[in-house]
Amino acid sequence: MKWSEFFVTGEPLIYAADVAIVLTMVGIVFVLTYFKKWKWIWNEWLTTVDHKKIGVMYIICAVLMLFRGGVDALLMRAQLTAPNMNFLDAQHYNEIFTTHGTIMILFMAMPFIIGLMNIVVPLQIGARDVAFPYLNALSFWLFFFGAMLFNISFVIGGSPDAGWTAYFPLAGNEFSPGVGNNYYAVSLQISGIGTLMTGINFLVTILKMRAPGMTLMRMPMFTWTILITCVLIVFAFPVLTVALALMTFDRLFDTQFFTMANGGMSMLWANLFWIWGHPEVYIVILPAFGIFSEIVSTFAQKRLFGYKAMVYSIVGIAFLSFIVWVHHFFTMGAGPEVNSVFSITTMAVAIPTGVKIFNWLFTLRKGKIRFTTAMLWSLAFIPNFVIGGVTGVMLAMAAADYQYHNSYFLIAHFHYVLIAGVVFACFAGLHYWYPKMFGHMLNERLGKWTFWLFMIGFNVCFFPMYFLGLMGMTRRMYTYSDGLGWTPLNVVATVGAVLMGIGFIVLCYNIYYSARYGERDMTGDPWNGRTLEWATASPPVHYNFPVTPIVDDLDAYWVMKKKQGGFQVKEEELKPIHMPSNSGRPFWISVAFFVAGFGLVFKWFALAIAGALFIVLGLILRSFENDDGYHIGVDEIKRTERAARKGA
Amino acid sequence: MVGADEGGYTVMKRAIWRALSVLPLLFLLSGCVERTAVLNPQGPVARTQYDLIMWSIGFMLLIIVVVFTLFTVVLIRYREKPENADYEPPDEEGNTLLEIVWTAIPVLIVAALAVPTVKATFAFEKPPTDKVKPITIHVTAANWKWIFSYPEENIETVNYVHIPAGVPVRFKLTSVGPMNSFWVPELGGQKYAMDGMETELILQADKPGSYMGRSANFSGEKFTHMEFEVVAQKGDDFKQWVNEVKQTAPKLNENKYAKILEPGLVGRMTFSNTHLEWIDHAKQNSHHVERKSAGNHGNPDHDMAKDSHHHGE
Amino acid sequence: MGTNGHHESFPWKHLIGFVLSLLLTFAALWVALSSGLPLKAVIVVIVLFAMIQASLQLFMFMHVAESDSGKVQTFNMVYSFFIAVVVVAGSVWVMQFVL
Amino acid sequence: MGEAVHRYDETMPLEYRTEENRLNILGFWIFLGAEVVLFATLFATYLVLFQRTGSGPTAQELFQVKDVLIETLLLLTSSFTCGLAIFEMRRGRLAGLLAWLLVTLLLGIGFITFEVREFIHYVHEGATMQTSAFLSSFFVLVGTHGAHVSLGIGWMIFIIIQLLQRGLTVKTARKVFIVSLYWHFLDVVWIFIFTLVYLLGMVV
Ligand code: HEA
Ligand code: HEA
Ligand code: CUA
Ligand SMILES: [Cu+2]
Repeated sequence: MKWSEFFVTGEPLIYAADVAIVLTMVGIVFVLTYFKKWKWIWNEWLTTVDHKKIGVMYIICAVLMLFRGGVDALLMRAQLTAPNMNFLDAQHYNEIFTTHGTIMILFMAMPFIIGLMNIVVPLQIGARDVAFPYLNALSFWLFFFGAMLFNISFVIGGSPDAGWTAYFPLAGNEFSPGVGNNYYAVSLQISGIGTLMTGINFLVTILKMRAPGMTLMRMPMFTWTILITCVLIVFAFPVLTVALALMTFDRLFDTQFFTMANGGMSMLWANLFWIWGHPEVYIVILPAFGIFSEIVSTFAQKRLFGYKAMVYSIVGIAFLSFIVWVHHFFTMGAGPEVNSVFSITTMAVAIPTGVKIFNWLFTLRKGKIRFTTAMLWSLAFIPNFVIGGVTGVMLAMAAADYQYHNSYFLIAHFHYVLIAGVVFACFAGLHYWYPKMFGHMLNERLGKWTFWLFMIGFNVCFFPMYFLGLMGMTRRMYTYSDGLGWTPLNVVATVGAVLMGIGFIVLCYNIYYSARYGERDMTGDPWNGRTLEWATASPPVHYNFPVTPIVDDLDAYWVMKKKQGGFQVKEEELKPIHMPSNSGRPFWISVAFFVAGFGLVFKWFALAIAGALFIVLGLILRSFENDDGYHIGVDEIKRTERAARKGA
Repeated sequence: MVGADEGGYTVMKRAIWRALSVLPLLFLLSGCVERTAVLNPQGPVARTQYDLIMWSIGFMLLIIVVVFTLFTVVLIRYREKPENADYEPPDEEGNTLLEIVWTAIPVLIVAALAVPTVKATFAFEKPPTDKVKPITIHVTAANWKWIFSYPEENIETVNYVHIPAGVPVRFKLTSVGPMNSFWVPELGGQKYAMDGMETELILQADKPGSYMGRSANFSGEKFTHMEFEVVAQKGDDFKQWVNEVKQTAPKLNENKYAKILEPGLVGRMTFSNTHLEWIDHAKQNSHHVERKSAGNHGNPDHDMAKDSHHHGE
Repeated sequence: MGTNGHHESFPWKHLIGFVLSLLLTFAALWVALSSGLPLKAVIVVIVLFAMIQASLQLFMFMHVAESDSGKVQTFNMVYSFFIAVVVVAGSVWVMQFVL
Repeated sequence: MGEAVHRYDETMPLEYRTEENRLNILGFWIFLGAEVVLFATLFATYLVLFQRTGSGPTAQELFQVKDVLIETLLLLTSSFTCGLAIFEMRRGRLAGLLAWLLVTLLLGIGFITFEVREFIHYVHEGATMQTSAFLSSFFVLVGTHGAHVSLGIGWMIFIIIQLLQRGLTVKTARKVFIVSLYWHFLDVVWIFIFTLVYLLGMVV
C-alpha cells in the first residue's frame, strides 16, 4: 500500500479534519505537559477501576461522538437542502451516512447509556462498586479503542461506505475493495466485546450486590431496566460477534459466507445483523425508559404508578425483542407466512410499551410537577416518542411496509424513537445526575434554552420526513432532482437540524459555564430524590457508602428521609472497607487490541499477531496476579465522611 | 432548589403540540397529495396498501389524540403552583383495572391492524385479478441501471418499461451484484432484487400513464440515479409498441450486454431480443445448479475450476 | 445449598452421567446411520438425544442448579437455549424460501 | 465487595466460600449463556448454508464416521475425567485433582490432534474454507469449537501450574471449578456438532 492511499487525500474537508486532529492532539499533549498532569491523568483516570470515573469517561466520549455524528448529520442536511447540490459528492455522502449511523448508535447512544448506568446503578443498589471492577475498566478501554479505530478511518485508509447495516454483497470485497469495511468489522468487534463484558458485569452486580432488604421488586426502575438490558446484551451481542467475524473472514480470507458464488448467501448477513440489530435498539431504549421513570417520579414528587406493571412490561418488551427481527426485511420475499408472523410479533411490542406510557401519565396525575430541565426532557419524550412508536407500528404492518421501507418515512420513525427516546433520555439523565457526577448543577436557564431549541428543532427536522417518505424519497440518496416537489420539506428539515445544532452548542456552553459558575451541590440531594444515589455526597466518595444502607421499601432513600431524616451513619458501626486496586493492564490490553485490529484492517498480519500475543500475555499476567486490593481503615473513613458531609 | 414555577412553558408547549397535531391534516388538505406518490395509488396493489395505511393512520391519530389530551390535562392540572405549596401527592401504588384497560384496548387495536395486514400480505402473492392473464417481465438490477426483459415478446429495455394497463404484471426480480429494491410507489410497494436468486412482485396499473420508479435499496456510488419510468398503455398501444420495438430496435449481443453491465450510468435503451438467451442472473449462484452426480461438482456457469477429485467414499 | 452428594466416596453421579452419554451417542449414531427411519424422524430423534445429553452434562457434571445462584444459573441456561432455538430455527425458517 | 468477601462458610465447597468466588462463578455461567448464543449463531449459519456446496464436495462425500467417533469419545471421556477432578477437589485431595486434570488435558490434546488431522485431510481433498459456503461454515463452526478447546488446554495448564505453586486454596479452587465448567460446556457444544454437523451431514 502506498502512503498516498494510506492517508486519505484530495479533499479540503479531509485536510481540515487532519489539521484539526493533529492540532487537538498537540494541544492535549501540551496542556498535560504544561500543567504537569501526566501522572494525574494516569493515576486518576487511565488506570482507575472506580465505576464513577469510568462512567464519566464513557459520557465524555459519548458527547464527543455526538459531536462527530452531529457534524456528519449537518453535512448530510446541508447536501440535501436543495436539489442537485454539489456540496458533497456521492462517495462522501455514502461514507458520511454510514459513519453517522454507526457512530450515533454504537459510539454515542451505547456509551452514553453505559456511562450513566456505570455511575448510577451501583449507587442505586447501595453497592461499593460493580462485581468486577477490573473487567469494567477493560470494557471501557475496549469500547474506547474500538471507537478510536473506527474514527481514524476517516483520515487513514478511508471510511466504510455501505451503510451502518453493511449489507452484502455491497460490503463484500468485490464492491467495497478498500479498507473501509474492514474498519467497520474490526472496530465494532472490539467495542462489542467490551459491551458484552459490561452486560455480564452488571447482571452479576445487580443480581448479587444489592443492599440488604432490596428485593427485586424494590429495585429502582432504572436498575430494573439495566438488568433487563444486560440480559439483552448478553444474548444479542454474541450474534453480532459472529456476524462480524464472518464478515471479517469473507473480507480478509476469502471465505464464502455472504459472497455471490459457491453457495454464499448475502441475505444471511441481513438475517444475522438484525437478530442482533433489533434487540440492540431496545438495548438503548429500555435504559431510557428507566431514566424517564426515575425523573418523572422524582419531579412529580410521587412514587411511580404501577411499578409492577412497569416491570412486567419491560420484561415483555425484552422477550418480544428477540422474535421480531424480520420486520427489517419484509421486502426480501420470505413469503407471506413469515411476514405475517413477524408482523404480529412486532405489533405486539406496542402493548407493553403502551402500558408504560399510560403509567407515566398516571404517575404525573395527582403529582406536584416541577419543570426542571431534566423533567422537561422527560415530559417531551412522551408525546414525541408516541409519534415515533405508532409510526413504528405502521411499519410493522408488512403489506404496508412494502411502501414505507427504506424511505424517509422510516428515517423519520427511527429518529423519532432514537432521539425523542434515547437522546432525550441521555440529556435528561445528564442534567439529573450531573450534580452527582461533578458536585455542581448544570445551569437551568441554559438547560431550558437547549431543551427548547433542540426539541423544536427536532420536530421541525424530522416531522417533514414522514411526508418526504410518502412522496417517494428513499434513504441514502445523496441528491435528488428538481421537480419532484421534495425541496420545500427538505429545506424545513435542514432548518430543524441547524436548530438542534445550536441547541447542542448551548449545551456545551452550559457545561463550561456551570463548571465555572454553576451552583455547587452541598447536600448530595439537590432534587429531593427518592433512590439511594442521593444518599451519598456529590460527588460520592470513592467507596460510595461508609456502611451498607438497609432497604425496606421501594424508593429507599425517600422512606429513609421520611422515617429518620436521611441516611444515618453511626461512626461506631464503621468497619474497614475493602477496595480493588487500580490497574494499568486494561488500558494496555486494549491498546494491544487496537494494534491488532489495525493490523487486521490493513491485512498486516504480523502486526495483528503481535497484538494478539500481547493480549494473551496480558491475560496470563492477570491469571497469575495475586492482588486482593486494599483496605480503607476506619479512621480514614471517618475523616473522609466528615469532610464530605461538611456542607450538609 | 431549582425549578419553581415554569407554568409559562406548559402553555407554550401545549400550543406547540396542538400545532404539530394539525400539521398532517393541513398537509393532506393542501395540494400536496398528488405529489405524495404513496397516497396517490394508481393500481389495485397500491390501493390496497393505501387503504391499509389510511386504516392504520386512523387508529394512530386516535392514540395520539388520547395520549396528547391526557398529557396536556395532567400537565396543566398538576403542576407545582404557589397555591398548592402544601399539597402532598398521594402514594398510589397503581390500579389493576386501569392496567387491564390499557392493555386490552391496544390488544384490540393490534388485532384490528393485524387482520387486514395478514390478508393483504397473502393477497399480494397472487395477481389482483384472475380475469386477465398476467404478463411476465424479468427485471435485472445492475450497477446502476434497470434492465427489463420480456421473454414472451422477446424484447428488452433499459431504464424504462412499458406495461399494458389493467393487466397484472409479474415482475421477476434479480440483480447482478449489490441488492436493489424495485419500487414504483404509485403502483405498489417494493421488493428486493438480489443476486443469484429470483423474487416476484406483482403490480398492475389501472389506466395509462407514466409512473416514477426507483431503487429503494442502497447499492453503491451511483445508486441515487437508479430511476426508471413505468409507462402504462392501453392494450393495443402496448402491442403496437412491442411490434415497433421488434421491428426497429437493434439486437443485443453478449459483448454489448457486458458493456451495459459495467458499473456506471447509461441512458434508455431498447433491443429486439433479450439477454435471457445466454444468461439468467437469477440462476447464477452455483447452488441453484442441479448437481449431476456425486463426484462431479462441476458448475457450467462458474469456472471455479476445482480439480475433480473424489471425496469420501 | 446443595453440594450434590460430593461428600460421597464414589462418584456415582459422574459415572452414571458418563455411561448414559455413551449410550446416547451410540444410539444417535445407530438411528442416523442404520435405523432406516425416515429423514424427518431421524432428525427429531437425534436432536432430542443431543438435548438429553446436554442436560446430563449440565446437571450431572456442571451442577448448574448448585449454590445460592442456582436458580439464576438454571434460568440463564434455559433462556440461552431458548434464544439458541429461536436463532437456529428462526434463521432456517426465514431463509428456507431459498434453500 | 466489602466485608462479605471475607466471610468464610465451612459448610460450602471451597470454590463457593467467598462472595468474590460466588460472583465469579455466576459471572462465568452468564458468560456461558452468551457462548450458547454465539455457537447457536454459528449453527444457524451452518444449517442455512450446509447444502449450498457450490462446486465443492458435499457433507456426505466428506465426512467419515470413524474419525468423528474417535473425537467424540475422546472429548466425552475428558468431560468425565474433568468431573472426577472436581470430585477429588471437593474431597480435598490435591493429588487426585491434579491427576485427573492431567488425564483431562491429555484427552483434550488427543481430541485436538485428531481434529487437526481431520482438517488437514479435508484440505488435501481440496476442501478448504474458500471452496464453498458449506465448507466456510463448517470450518468456522468446528474450528471455533476447536479454538475453544485449545484455549481450554492452555488455560488448564496455567491452572495446574498455579495449583502446584499455591496448593488448593479458595482462589485456586475457584479457578479449577471455572475451567471445569468451561470444559464441560465445550463437550455440550460438541454433542450438537456431532449431531447437527456430522450425523445430519451423513444422512441428508
Ligand atoms: C430506540 C430505537 C427504536 C425503537 C424504540 C423502535 C421501536 C419500534 N420500531 Fe423501529 N427502528 C429503529 C429503532 C427503533 N424502533 C431503527 C434504528 C430502525 C431502522 C434501522 C435501519 O434500517 O437503518 C427501525 C426500523 C423499524 C422497522 C423496519 C422498517 C423497514 O425497514 O421497512 C419496523 C417495522 O416493523 C419498526 C417497528 C418498530 C415498532 C413496532 C416499534 C415499537 O417498539 C414501538 C412501540 C411504541 C408505541 C406503539 C407507542 C406507545 C404505545 C401506545 C401509546 C399504546 C397504543 C398503541 C398501539 C396499540 C399501536 N422499526
Ligand atoms: C442515536 C442515533 C441517531 C441520532 C442522534 C441522529 C441524529 C441526527 N440524524 Fe441520523 N441516522 C441514524 C441515527 C441517528 N441520527 C441512523 C442509524 C441512520 C441510518 C444510517 C444509514 O443509512 O446507514 C441515520 C440517518 C440519517 C439521515 C438519512 C441519511 C440518508 O439516508 O441519506 C439523516 C438525514 O437527514 C439524518 C439526520 C440526522 C440529524 C439532522 C440528526 C440530529 O439530531 C443531529 C443533531 C446535531 C448535532 C448534535 C450537531 C452538533 C454539532 C455542531 C453544532 C457543530 C457545528 C459545527 C460545525 C459544522 C463545524 N440521519
Ligand atoms: Cu462434579 Cu463436574
Ligand atoms: Cu427493529
